[in-house]
Amino acid sequence: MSNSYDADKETFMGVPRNKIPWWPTIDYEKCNFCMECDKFCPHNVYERTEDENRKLIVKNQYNCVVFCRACAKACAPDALTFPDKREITKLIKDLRSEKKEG
Amino acid sequence: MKKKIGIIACSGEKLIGGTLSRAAARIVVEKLRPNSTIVLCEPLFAAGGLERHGGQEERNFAKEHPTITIEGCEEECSKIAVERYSGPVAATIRVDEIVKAHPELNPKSLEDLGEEGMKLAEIIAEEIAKKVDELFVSE
Amino acid sequence: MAEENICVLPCNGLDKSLGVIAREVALKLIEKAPEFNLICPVLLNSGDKTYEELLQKSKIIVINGCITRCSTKLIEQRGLKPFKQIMIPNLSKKYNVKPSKTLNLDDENVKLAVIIADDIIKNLENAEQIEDKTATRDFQEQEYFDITVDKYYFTVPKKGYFFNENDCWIKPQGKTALLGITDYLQNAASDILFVDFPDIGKDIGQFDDVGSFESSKTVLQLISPGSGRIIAVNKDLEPHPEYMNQDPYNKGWFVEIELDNFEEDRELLMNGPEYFEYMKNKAIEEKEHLDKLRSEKDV
Amino acid sequence: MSEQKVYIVPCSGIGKVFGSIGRETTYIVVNELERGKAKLECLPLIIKGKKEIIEQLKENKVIVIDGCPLKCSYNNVMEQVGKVDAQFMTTDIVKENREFKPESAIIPIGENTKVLSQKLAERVSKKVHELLENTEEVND
Repeated sequence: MSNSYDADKETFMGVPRNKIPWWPTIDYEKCNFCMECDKFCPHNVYERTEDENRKLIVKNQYNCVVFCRACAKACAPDALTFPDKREITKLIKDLRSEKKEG
Repeated sequence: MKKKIGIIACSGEKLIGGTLSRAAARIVVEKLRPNSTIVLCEPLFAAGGLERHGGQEERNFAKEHPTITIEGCEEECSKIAVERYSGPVAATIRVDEIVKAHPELNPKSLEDLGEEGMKLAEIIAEEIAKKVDELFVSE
Repeated sequence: MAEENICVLPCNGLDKSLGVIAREVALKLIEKAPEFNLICPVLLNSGDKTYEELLQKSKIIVINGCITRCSTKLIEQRGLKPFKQIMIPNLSKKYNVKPSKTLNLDDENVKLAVIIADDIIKNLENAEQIEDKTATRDFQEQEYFDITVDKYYFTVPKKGYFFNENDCWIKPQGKTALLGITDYLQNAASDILFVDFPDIGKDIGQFDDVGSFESSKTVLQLISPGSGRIIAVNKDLEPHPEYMNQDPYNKGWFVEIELDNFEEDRELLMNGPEYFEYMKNKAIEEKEHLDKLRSEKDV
Repeated sequence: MSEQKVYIVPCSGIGKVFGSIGRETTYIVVNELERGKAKLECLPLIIKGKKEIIEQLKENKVIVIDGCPLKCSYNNVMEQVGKVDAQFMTTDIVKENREFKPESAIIPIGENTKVLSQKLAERVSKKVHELLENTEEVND
């Protein structure tokens, strides 16, 4: 059963989800693999792996709800970063206006 | 669209039957049939629409969806509540009868079922799950 | 500055530069405002009684180095409420100054500590002026769309509110606007127990996260549908967080902002009917999906 | 007059962990802290209108413990019995102890849930003493 919505069908604010680069980036220097983020996220963005120094990866990045950073708030070592919201908003606006003209 | 099945457990506090019915209800809703069942809270159901979010939704749900009641003893509070506020009950599971059918398993206490008690709760949960499958059929 | 005493309680995070910055901010604060009382977290945590009486009758500023929030916990364990909670990670992001790699702070970090200390003092002064401006909001009757999915009952106001796809609303009233969460989002959170407000005076961009609310199940953030500046927070939510569950569009409002340019924000938002459509499909489709995920996680 | 008892009626909710805190608190008070003085009573039976239980509650003291703002226990005991001597909300103890956020598990309950129930039980047990003390004055 695929854990993620089928990304191409999904849209966010009228724009295909897979056109919006919004997902968490893990800083493996800081991350202590406490897994709080994975326990928190109800959309299964993260996945635990056997690989010793990468025990957790971002697997279904398009499951991540655009503009939501709640998992970063649960991260004590502050190892999760997200894109700048202003840039993403601007990108969505441009994609929406392109769609109108196109 | 298949209709989810309502599960109402008697929340009896004074006998092991109540604890067993609660445990069985949680096992069904969390582990055995999470996609096809919804737990309804008996006191809220019986207490009725006190506020906008009160028991009204629980009662309306039981009107439109088949509902199974799990009874801890002969008082059958859940069944009476559903019949009074919503309508006929799809099925009733009598925990005390299942307990009698398994004399080899006796739960520790009503506060703490202990290992044998949890096994009994699982047997009851399986019984409920069977009933759910019979009812969970598209209209 | 109001006469009653102010206490400053930094965390003692010595193992992380974020903690060392927290300590530095406290020292800078005392330098700038000697009348503040500096509380030593180690002595306080040892159960020693010296501070008890003072803490009871003061406004307490807690300074946390990271989200474990040890200073906040020290205060809450005594049944007290911090007057102001300073979170160093958020501020280091805000002023985008990276915490130094080593434990002795580089000048960037020391400068950051000074800025934060000044921020706190400025904030204290204007917090007092804005504090009394939070008038209780009287809400008139209004019409709602509604739908029941399984046993959950969702409503959406038909007029006057605008929504983003993160299920938060904005209710513009001239130059200012109220922000809050929708019935759908309060249901996803279930019983809300704690609220954490942003600072008054904070500038926010559209879709910035503005404070958070916590239930036994999860911690969620309000993602602002509009841009502007925080001018008030709904203080009633601290003793009564359940208002967000019971009356999310009225008594459960979260913060008030002064609007920058609502016309521009409006372009990316949905009105009542549009949001109701969006939420209907989401409630039906996602509920099935989330049930599956939740059941897998518990197994 | 037979020695007065205090009946505790938890809200028996099973949808959320707050109902379990009320139940666990009642077990601790009835089986440990106030053994013999406090007894547990079953809300569904009261709602159903079981005569002998309602009479019993009328002649003794009643404490209700609710698990959410809908207050099924408080509202129903008031309706059927006509009086409530003391009421508690489990969400209050949760709000006062943010560092012991209860796990959402209901069967079995988590560690924090047990700690919160113990804290609430101590508070309820103090109330049981209070209620029984002023009955003694009434009797002398």
